[in-house]
Amino acid sequence: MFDTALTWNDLVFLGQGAAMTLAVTVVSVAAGTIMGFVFGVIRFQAGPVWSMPLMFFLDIFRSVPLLIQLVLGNALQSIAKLGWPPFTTSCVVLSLYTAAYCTEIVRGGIASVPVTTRRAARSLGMTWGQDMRYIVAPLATRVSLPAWIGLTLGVMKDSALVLWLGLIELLRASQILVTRLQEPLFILLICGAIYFIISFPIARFGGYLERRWSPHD
Amino acid sequence: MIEIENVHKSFGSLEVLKGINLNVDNGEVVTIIGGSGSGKSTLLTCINGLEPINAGRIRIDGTEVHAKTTDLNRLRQKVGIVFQQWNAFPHLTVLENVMLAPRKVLGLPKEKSEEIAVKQLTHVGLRDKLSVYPSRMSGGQQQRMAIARALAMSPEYMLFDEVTSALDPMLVGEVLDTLKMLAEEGMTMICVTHEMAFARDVSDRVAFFHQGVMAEIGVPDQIFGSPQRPETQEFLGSVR
Amino acid sequence: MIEIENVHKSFGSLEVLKGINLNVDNGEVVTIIGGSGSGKSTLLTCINGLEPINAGRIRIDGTEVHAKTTDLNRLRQKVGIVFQQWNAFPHLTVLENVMLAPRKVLGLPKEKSEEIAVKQLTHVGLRDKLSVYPSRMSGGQQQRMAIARALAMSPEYMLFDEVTSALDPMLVGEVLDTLKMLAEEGMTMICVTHEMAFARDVSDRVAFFHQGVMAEIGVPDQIFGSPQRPETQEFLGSVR
Amino acid sequence: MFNYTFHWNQALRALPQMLDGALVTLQVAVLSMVIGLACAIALTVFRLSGNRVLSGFAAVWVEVARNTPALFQIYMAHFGLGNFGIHLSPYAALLAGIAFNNAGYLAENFRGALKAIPDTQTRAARSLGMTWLQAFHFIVLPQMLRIAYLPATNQMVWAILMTSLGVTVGMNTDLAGVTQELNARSFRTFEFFAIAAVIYYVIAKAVTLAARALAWRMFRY
Amino acid sequence: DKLDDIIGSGTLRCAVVLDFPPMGSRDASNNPVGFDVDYCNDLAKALGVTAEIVETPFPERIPALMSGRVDVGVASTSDTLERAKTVGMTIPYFAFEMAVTANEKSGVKSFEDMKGKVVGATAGTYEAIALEEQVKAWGEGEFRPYQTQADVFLALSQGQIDATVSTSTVAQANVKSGNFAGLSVVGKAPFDTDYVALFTNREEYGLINYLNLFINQQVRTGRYAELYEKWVGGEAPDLTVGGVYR
Ligand SMILES: Nc1ncnc2c1ncn2[C@@H]1O[C@H](COP(=O)(O)OP(=O)(O)OP(=O)(O)O)[C@@H](O)[C@H]1O
Ligand SMILES: Nc1ncnc2c1ncn2[C@@H]1O[C@H](COP(=O)(O)OP(=O)(O)OP(=O)(O)O)[C@@H](O)[C@H]1O
Ligand SMILES: [Mg+2]
Ligand SMILES: [Mg+2]
Repeated sequence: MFDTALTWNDLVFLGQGAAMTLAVTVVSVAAGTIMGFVFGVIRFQAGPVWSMPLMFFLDIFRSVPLLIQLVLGNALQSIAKLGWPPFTTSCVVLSLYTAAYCTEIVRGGIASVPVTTRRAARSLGMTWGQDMRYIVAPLATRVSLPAWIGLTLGVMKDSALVLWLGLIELLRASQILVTRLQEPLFILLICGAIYFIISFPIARFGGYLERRWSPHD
Repeated sequence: MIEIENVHKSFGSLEVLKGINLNVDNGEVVTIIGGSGSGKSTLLTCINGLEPINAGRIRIDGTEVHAKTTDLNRLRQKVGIVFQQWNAFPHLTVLENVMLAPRKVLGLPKEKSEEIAVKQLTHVGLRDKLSVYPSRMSGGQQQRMAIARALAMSPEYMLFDEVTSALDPMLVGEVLDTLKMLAEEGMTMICVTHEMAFARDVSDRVAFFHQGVMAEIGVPDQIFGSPQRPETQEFLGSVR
Repeated sequence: MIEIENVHKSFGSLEVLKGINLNVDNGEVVTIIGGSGSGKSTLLTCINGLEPINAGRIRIDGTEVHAKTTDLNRLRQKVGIVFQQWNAFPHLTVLENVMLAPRKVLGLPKEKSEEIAVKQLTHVGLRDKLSVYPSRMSGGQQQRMAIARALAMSPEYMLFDEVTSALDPMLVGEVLDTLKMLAEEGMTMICVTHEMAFARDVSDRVAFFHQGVMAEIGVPDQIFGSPQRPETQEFLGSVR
Repeated sequence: MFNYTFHWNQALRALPQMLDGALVTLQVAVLSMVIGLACAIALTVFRLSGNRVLSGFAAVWVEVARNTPALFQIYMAHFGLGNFGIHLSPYAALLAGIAFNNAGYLAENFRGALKAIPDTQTRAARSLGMTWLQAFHFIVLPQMLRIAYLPATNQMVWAILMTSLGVTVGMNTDLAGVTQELNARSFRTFEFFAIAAVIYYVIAKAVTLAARALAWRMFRY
Repeated sequence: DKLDDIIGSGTLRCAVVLDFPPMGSRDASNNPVGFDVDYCNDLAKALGVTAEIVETPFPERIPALMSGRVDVGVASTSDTLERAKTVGMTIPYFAFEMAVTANEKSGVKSFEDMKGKVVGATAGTYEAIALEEQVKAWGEGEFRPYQTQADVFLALSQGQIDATVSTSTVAQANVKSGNFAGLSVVGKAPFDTDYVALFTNREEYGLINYLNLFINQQVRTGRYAELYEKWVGGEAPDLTVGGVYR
């Protein structure tokens, strides 16, 4: 059906693009989740008033287009002469972006653990850390995991924007091939299909977990 | 021995405990009754240091609970507490629920803590539920598990806060029986309850709380038979 | 008059009603008791046409409920029903809840329907709650509102499906009192209930359902005093 | 470490131009929400219709919208459709891309909201003699709107942020487009984008606050 | 200074735009090739170091320099006064004539025919700025900036825009490539010649001096003409402007 000049080589090139998309996503989500975890705990412990400055800072990442954040982040690192390659810059910006959303997910997860359950843990002589680790963490994870999966997929899709900084991720790789081969529809469809293949099963899995864990247990 | 001396406690501007005095001897069972919001639960959470107090003093075996130097986590191993509901750790099986604290807090090896857990679960009649998750059990079974979990730390004192009031009427009996058993074994206990029959049966002394004050305390026959204070009379009248 | 003739009803392969026969005269109060899953709720939803039936016939004042030509929306104005729970429309105030159907279904003007609504709400003792949202009321008040809402359509028949079983024990009384009041006023009613004392007090006849069959029907004294069928005896034994 | 001199003056002189861009941004976002809502309602009806073709169509739309990047969708709207000789202007392509995306997310949101309304509500309404339509109109819809409202306002904020992607298809009148053009001329990237970021932030916050105020007035229960 | 740093480090990192044939593009195995790529290699050879090609999209050229990710831009950058406020420009190393490329279906046969049509160019380039001004002056038609040169030609071949103004080299290269059916170069655009310069940090005079001399040497040795022949073909444009010192 498709008479195409697309070669095996080009498919490998697309594959490399997809690998870059995944690499950016994995690094950013990992770093963003760690930060989000720390911020979320701070946010929960400090209460709404004391965590205001933190919330304001994080809110910026949710209220400014990612594209603008990336360009600004890149300009900033260049002004500061940090000499980061685009990969680093992209990951730093995306991590903060992830952290901003993750913080709320973590806070919500912690808040979903009933106070009495935590009191029960503390009154058995557990320390705050033990309570957090053995009781709050597993319970909050169940509540938060579906939202976290959604966030991860969101970041994966949003990571397409790092092409702006010159990173050859999946969408950019497709554009390069479109430039050379002039088969925009066909190549873009492949590109979309790859995104879909990565995203859809995970999204479904998230939905499954949500249904499975929604009340408790 | 638990010594409570002139304890005051406020939440913001609301004074919830207005100078409570109470000594509980070893082996004694004291029940606390009283209207909603009278400060019963608050007192229990102050006793094991989950809440700070504003004035007064609580000592357990001579150790002051709210002193800066007190290792609260240590102290709490001595004082078990069971609440009204959401006691169970829902992500752990019954056995794991009971084993967790002995392992992590006391640092016992796995086999030893499993042994303790099985023993206590057998004690409260849950021998056949070891690998079940709490959500698969009735509320009464969950409460008995919570009691076993507290007992697994070999506490010297037990505090119970309306452990039956979130339960179906049909399940109340099994939990109260467990408490009775503990009382008969000589455990020192403070029980907050709305079950008057239970209070009458089991207690050495019954304390009536009213608006943050311990309005009256005495042996069950006196409190239920001839209450002195009008508030007590009114409360008992409304309950029956 | 409600005439139920040999009604069969299945959900998929599960036969839930296996040939039910029952006539309810005007002014009569029939209670239905029986174990869970015996088909009590299903029968009620068939009577007002919320569920289709597979065989048999249900007539209300001579109109066949499940005939193609029947205007069900019309018919339902005659037959009020109140369910176990989530009856209240949470986005409307109490007054709006009760006014909605008279306005939109009967097409009455605003003043007229408000008048009716206030009258019925006063009747069930909610005169002072007109502009409150249901979420601010107790379960018992919500159920009384649901009754008022059904009454506002001036139905000739009322069906009640375990209207108290989702309520706190303390709130059951107020709702049952409302039902009693209706019965005394001569409303024709079919009540599914687990409250045996109520069934005994209020009913003209009591029907016992067992696995999709009406196993026994009779006056309360007979059913409660000398049940004929072993299933009935067993059921009544387990309830008390 | 810094030997970059900021030229704020030059950037601030372009502020009126950027504010004009912000208006276009807001316009695209609002239009995309309106169109998205309309499509989402249609999709929801399709999904409930029980018709295989319609519900299949709706399912594909929703899944593609939710599982591919918005940038991809906008790029597709311009260059993908262009391949068929369907020519959308940058404005139209941007609008179509975001509306497509909005519709997918909103439809999913509506479905969740519908599921959250207990069946007994419809039953109670029907048993008062209401027709199916009346029950939906007076009972289900208002409750559904309340549940769907908060996620919908989030979607509105995302729509605003997504408009910035228009630059990839030749959009030069919205805030991001204007900013990028100014930047390309002068290479004063940081200054111009910083100002743009502030404007976006203000718009996003204003919309969120307005939505909250509206919710406060609308949902009293 | 930076010149020493480059020599010391042994690598010269050049910012090159790779969707701008024939100046920069990718071959069938997706490796960088083009005039700018060769030019960077020559410069590295002159410095006695190895060249590293850093692909930068148009908007990323300056941030890449500022952040020290690249040493020199060999990226067909027009030497506008506006930009010279931010970076240091050398003397011109290349000059573009502007050509009009049109989709045959549009009926555009000359620059004047573009009046009232939908036209486009690569955002922020010299020709884009001039063309946008022209569209405004005409008072009818529409101007669309795309972020890459490739997108411009894609849009043109799809008929989304009717015509574009681009550097003649790019126009020729794209039309010749055979990738785009129905496109032809229909004439010159009456814009000034677009001189493009190498650029580096504003304060690196030592390096800028070296680059100026290097450009001079490229012309003198005939390497400039050679590269022009290789990538574009024909007479290499004059890099000097009469009547003024530089
Ligand atoms: N964490 C808290 N913050 C603020 N006020 C509180 C807190 N905990 C309890 N209170 C208030 O303190 C008062 C006493 O509460 P407490 O729970 O001790 O009453 P109680 O006697 O246990 O009542 P009940 O029988 O309802 O459990 C109540 O007015 C309650 O609202
Ligand atoms: N919509 C439905 N689809 C399939 N099965 C149903 C449906 N509604 C009820 N059933 C089944 O029909 C049987 C009878 O249900 P019904 O609700 O009439 O029982 P009931 O006598 O009212 O019980 P309860 O006292 O628990 O309310 C049950 O087995 C139930 O699972
Ligand atoms: Mg209490
Ligand atoms: Mg039922």
